[in-house]
Amino acid sequence: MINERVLNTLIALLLLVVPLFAWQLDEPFIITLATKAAILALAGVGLNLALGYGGLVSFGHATFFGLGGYTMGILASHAQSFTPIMESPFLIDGTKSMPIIWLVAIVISAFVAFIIGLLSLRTTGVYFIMVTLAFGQMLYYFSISWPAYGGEDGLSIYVRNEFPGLNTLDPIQFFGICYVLLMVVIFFMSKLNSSSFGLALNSARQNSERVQTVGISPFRLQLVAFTISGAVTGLAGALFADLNRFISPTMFSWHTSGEIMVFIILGGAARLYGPVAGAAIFILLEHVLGGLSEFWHIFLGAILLLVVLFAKGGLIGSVSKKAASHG
Amino acid sequence: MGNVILDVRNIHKQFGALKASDGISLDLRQGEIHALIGPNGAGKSTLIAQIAGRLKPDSGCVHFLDQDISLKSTAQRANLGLGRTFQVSALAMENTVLENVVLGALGKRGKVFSFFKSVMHDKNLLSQARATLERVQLIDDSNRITAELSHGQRRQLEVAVALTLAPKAFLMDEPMAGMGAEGSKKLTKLLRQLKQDAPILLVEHDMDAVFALADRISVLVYGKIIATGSVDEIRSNPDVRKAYLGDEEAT
Amino acid sequence: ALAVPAIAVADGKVKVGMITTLSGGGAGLGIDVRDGFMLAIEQSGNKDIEVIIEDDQRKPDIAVQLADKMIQSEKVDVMTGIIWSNLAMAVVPSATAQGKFYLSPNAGPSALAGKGCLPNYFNVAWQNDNLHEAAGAYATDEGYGKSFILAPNYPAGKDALKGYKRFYKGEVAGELYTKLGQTDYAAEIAQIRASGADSVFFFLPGGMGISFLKQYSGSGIDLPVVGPAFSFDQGILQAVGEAALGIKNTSQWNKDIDNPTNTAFVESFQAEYGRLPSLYASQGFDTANLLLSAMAKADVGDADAFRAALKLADFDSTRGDFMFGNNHHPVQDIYVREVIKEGDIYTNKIIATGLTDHADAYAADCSM
Amino acid sequence: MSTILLIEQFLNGIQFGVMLFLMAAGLTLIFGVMGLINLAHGSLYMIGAFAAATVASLTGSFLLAIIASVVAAAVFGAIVEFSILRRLYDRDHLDQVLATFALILIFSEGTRWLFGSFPLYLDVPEALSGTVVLLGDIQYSRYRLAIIFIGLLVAVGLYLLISKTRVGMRIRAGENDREMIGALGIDISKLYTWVFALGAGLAGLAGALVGAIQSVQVGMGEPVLILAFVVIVIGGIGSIKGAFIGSLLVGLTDTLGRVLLPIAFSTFMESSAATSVASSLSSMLIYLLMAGVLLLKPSGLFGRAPS
Amino acid sequence: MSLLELEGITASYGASQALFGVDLTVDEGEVVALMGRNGMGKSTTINVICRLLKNQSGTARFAGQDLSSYPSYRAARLGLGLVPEGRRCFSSLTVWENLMASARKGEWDLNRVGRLFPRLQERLDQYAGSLSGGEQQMLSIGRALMTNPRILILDEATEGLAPVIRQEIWKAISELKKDTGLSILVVDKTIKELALVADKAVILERGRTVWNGQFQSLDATITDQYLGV
Ligand SMILES: Nc1ncnc2c1ncn2[C@@H]1O[C@H](COP(=O)(O)OP(=O)(O)OP(=O)(O)O)[C@@H](O)[C@H]1O
Ligand SMILES: Nc1ncnc2c1ncn2[C@@H]1O[C@H](COP(=O)(O)OP(=O)(O)OP(=O)(O)O)[C@@H](O)[C@H]1O
Ligand SMILES: [Mg+2]
Ligand SMILES: [Mg+2]
Repeated sequence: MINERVLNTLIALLLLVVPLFAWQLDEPFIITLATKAAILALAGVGLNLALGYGGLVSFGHATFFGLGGYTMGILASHAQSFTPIMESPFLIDGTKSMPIIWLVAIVISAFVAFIIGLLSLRTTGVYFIMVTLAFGQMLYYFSISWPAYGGEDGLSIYVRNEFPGLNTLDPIQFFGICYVLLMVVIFFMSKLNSSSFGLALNSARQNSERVQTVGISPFRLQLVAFTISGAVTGLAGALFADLNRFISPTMFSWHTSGEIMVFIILGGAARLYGPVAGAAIFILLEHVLGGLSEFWHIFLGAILLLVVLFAKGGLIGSVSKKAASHG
Repeated sequence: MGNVILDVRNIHKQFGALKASDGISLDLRQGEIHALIGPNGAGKSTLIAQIAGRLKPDSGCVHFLDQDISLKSTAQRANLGLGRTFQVSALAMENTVLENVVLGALGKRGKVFSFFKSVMHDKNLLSQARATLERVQLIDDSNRITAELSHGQRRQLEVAVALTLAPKAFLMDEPMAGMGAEGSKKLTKLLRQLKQDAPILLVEHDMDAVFALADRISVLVYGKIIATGSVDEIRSNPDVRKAYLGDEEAT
Repeated sequence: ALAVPAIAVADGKVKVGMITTLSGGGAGLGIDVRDGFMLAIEQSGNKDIEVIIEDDQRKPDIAVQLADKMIQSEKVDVMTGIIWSNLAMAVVPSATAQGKFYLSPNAGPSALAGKGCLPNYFNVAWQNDNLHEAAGAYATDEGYGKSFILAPNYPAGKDALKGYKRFYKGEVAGELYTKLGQTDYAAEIAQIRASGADSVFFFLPGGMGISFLKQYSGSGIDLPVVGPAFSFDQGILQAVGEAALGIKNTSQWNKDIDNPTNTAFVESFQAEYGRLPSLYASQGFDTANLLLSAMAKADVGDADAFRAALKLADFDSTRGDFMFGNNHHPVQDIYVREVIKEGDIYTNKIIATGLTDHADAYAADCSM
Repeated sequence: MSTILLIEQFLNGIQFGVMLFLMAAGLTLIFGVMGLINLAHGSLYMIGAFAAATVASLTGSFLLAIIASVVAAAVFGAIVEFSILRRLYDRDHLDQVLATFALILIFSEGTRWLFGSFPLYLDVPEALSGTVVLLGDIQYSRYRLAIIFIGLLVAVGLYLLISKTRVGMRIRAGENDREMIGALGIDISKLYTWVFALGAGLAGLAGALVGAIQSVQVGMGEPVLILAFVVIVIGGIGSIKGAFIGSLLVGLTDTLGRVLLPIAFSTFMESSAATSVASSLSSMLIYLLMAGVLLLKPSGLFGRAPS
Repeated sequence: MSLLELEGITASYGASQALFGVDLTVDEGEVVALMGRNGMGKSTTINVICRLLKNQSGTARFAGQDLSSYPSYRAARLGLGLVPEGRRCFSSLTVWENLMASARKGEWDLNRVGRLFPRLQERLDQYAGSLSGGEQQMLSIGRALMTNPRILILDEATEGLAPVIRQEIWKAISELKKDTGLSILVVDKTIKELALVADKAVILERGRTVWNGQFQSLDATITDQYLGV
């Protein structure tokens, strides 16, 4: 049993040190993998706020991941072709600047999350799972058949977007950007969890009636949590699009939602670093097992099964005691 | 007796063919404990739920502090100062005892949407929370996970959370249920002190407690109030004896 | 080319990165491409070629990452293998932008055939519209005057219907886009019945096609059906079974194309893998032979020379004559096949040539 | 569009709905009644189809194939329940999601390993092939009629089992409080294994029946799984009646949407664009339906509101 | 030999030990009151008897069988009828279904339970989840009786019941005892009412049996010391 904080620090360091080594050894692909892990972890950290802390099992977070991705794709493709996105009533141009793209991705995902939350939060439990899935599927089918940005074929952005002062095409620098963003968001989440909002949200998950009778509206708590959660996942989507320099409707598919969810459960729901551990291990497995055999999914499945059966509370939960969730 | 704090006017509520509230009117005045007794299934919890905002009455209205609160949500009513305890404990089971009480204190303070300050380091909230835990004698258990508490201990915690809100009126649905004899005795004492701060609408089947505490008693049978009066009046009311008390006092 | 870049040591070795679908849905296509490709490499006995194979799971993002890996870590010279247009769109532009050659054994999205054509990109199979165009031409030849046409609602589906209409001169009795992955076609079949059409053209790849054909054959409608080879290929045909018998489909290859390369290929493939080769296997086989032919002429380190060597397409294709158009897509004959039963096995027989020396509709837009 | 075609499409919608119900029936049982989120339900459906295809090609008998599908899926189900899932009943739904997700991977790739990557052959039996004429003018597939009939039988059978028998009561009681029903003397573990096997068997049956007119291939269970979830959520979880009505609603919405939307759009759009737009919209239609139903009735049409 | 015998039972919830040595016997036809303050281990003891919790040491025997290897459903079939704390009715089943789901043959049947609790009789088709608290308590007792147990184990038997009903239940219990020789282990806080039916009492304090004897011999010093009354 390790203290959860120590473990978290270890995970954070590991995620930093591995790509640095790979950089020294000139193994850029390992850096790419680490970047992917960091980005998907970020998506997971977003979902974890809703799913882990808020108890809102969203099976539609691909919506936000995809929105983030398409924000990047649309802005960058217009910048690439020097055509404005919109001319009337006012002119909107594309852009290749990461910070602006992030901002737009966050705002759009947050807005959509707010709307979806407003509607979905009337339901609970499995019904909530399915309504969020429904919204995700609608966007998925829409993106497949909407020809403007490639439909099912997706859209390539040939050159990675720009960040002032950095060469984003250099894998290690792009990793640095993603890593810093991940750490900033995790820091924000840790603050949030121990704040009064965190306590109330956490209590609302366990007993919504209790929260109401002390004069707090669970609906508002959950709506805010869902909105923040969607925004963070949207940011991750924008980064993911930049990692691949490519977007496609798969970002919206329910497999994506499921995968983000799997990271969280694998690592440990409602654990600060759960999604990080989950995403990292999943990607590692995918990479290592993928080389073993054509039928590597069998091994992946077997390993996941073992984790569920024998590691209660995910990987983090099984090696560390639950640190008091507050303070 | 003081001013009317809570005024329930002609409430009706029907489940299918069953009239759970059949034109109930009652009030709660400053400084009193108004006990609501009645057979099982008479509609007491249903009435409490309608006052607290969990259920919508079919007709009738509820006034609280001279304000019609019929259209307000549970949370809004709580903010106005209506505190309640549940017949079946409603607590955040995975949280510690202290966290549950801090939540109550937080509800009172408001400003829940603060994202950066650690709530469990907030001296103000903590001292309030600890004080109430002292009052219900759960202070030694304050760092335990609520799920580990025994049934009776949870009942105590339930009362504690309502206390932190420092409400202007209490709705208590069987607070004594599940408490041991000793616990009931202590709670009886506590409630007697509490009513100075805020009047209590008390639903309870523990007649020792009711007779010891109540300033007024209303008897609800089949959704109708059949009698309201002092302890002695109610005790000697033959209808009440038949419908509810049985031959208890005869023994 | 005097200025040979420093890394391109002229050792004649070529490293090939193959990204293809080997697991999950659609893995059959990837496996066939891989097997065909590797068969040609083996038969050549060429020791200077090294092939790295990775599974993209049919996910674009995985394909992109594998491409990064092959380019950044494995430092491959040539890439190939991708089955699906959407994955190709994700990988090809950036791989060729980084100076790699890409030889497509299957996907031929229109975006890479016209304005977006790329010097280092060669398609050895077809431009996506080709087979549909041939189907349209065949329908016109047969004198069909009222076709009912349907395809899934995604870019390839839209291209398919457009491609068919480009060469089909009759009237369209009805045009339907179905949901991607749809499995029940009762409603569409009822519409076909009611439309008064005299023929049906459909493009429904994979399981969608199997479902459609089975349900169509059970519906009691007996209008003639044409479609591209994808729903009638060797791998899938056994699953469709009798429902496919007699259906005409268009393909640039069939096992009965009569040339020595093809005969040898069909035999050796069967001997090596114990099954009949498919369209995809032939494409994989041709892709490898194209690469080998270029290697014999030029060093991959000399990009211009290597490109020119590829462009020559100086190899014996299983299809017989093979050449590239200006946009590096095939100019080839496209045949009409009929599904027949040989013993217990369903297979195809060429009955006509749909289009001869056919290039694609986008080539003119390509400035190469 | 002629009335007769409209009626035929209506029938098609109902038929599609019943087919969905066959798939959803097992899922309602396992998910709605036992409270287990079983993402691997689609895999059991696939196992049924593969078992049927294998037996059909060996024996040539469709009846044997159907029996094989039920048995194979039920046996797999029972094994999975016994060895893995029963450890997860007390756990969070999320753990069940992860475990059954893992099972999908194992089952899908395991099947591909055994049977290869190409679809298998399974066709409708001679006796049920061809069409019958309904209402004077509608040619209707005999096999589809048979599916409707079997679907109705399953619906009635399940409804009676769950709501009218003691076994049904015990299953539902277990869903409320497993520990308690055990403490009253019921061997709920064994019962659940049986129920799971039954649900799995139904999935297998659906796989075989539907597989005969669709394609038997790895991954065939996934789209079905999502649809089945949509159906039972619209109907209200745990309600057989709800699943049935939900199936019909989804079947009708989907079919009629596919048919009518293009017509509606072509009144004001060029026809090629109209079909394309209409088709996009119709793929979203059932999700719109589900969202709409849940927004109006947050626990589905026949679900009980959480008390 | 006693019907139910516990000897030196210890048990824990995870890492925290709740029982440190509980001894208790219930003879055939006897009513035993299990008493103690809140959190002293009464419910835990009952959980051990019904095999909802495994004891770590000590022995639990019922009807001559060592319970340690029994899962809860088999222990129940030996004749343990549990009325648990918090009622735990099956909320999405109707009253009738609650009663029938686990019924076993014997003298207790729907009619007899209906006579005991006419209120339930009136509400057979209502979902248990919407019953009032007291109605649920009756249902929980009725449900246990329907399994025709040899011993009825009531945890907080009369919690939340109106005095009239409580009197009826105590009356029913004493009748049960008289007519059918049913053994009963009961947890309840009202000593006054227990006195009407209980033969023996066992008092727990911090997970240990600290007092054990005839109910009559409970005196004010003992109740004051252990129960705070
Ligand atoms: N949602 C509901 N649907 C149908 N009937 C209900 C519902 N809620 C409560 N009832 C019925 O209404 C009546 C009043 O219930 P209520 O819980 O208010 O009783 P109570 O007076 O609190 O009883 P107790 O003292 O036993 O707690 C009961 O008969 C109960 O079965
Ligand atoms: N699930 C649990 N996990 C951990 N500890 C528990 C759990 N349930 C009970 N305990 C602890 O075990 C001890 C005994 O509890 P138990 O429920 O047996 O008490 P009790 O005598 O029945 O009390 P009450 O009269 O309040 O119901 C208590 O200290 C309690 O906190
Ligand atoms: Mg009540
Ligand atoms: Mg207890």
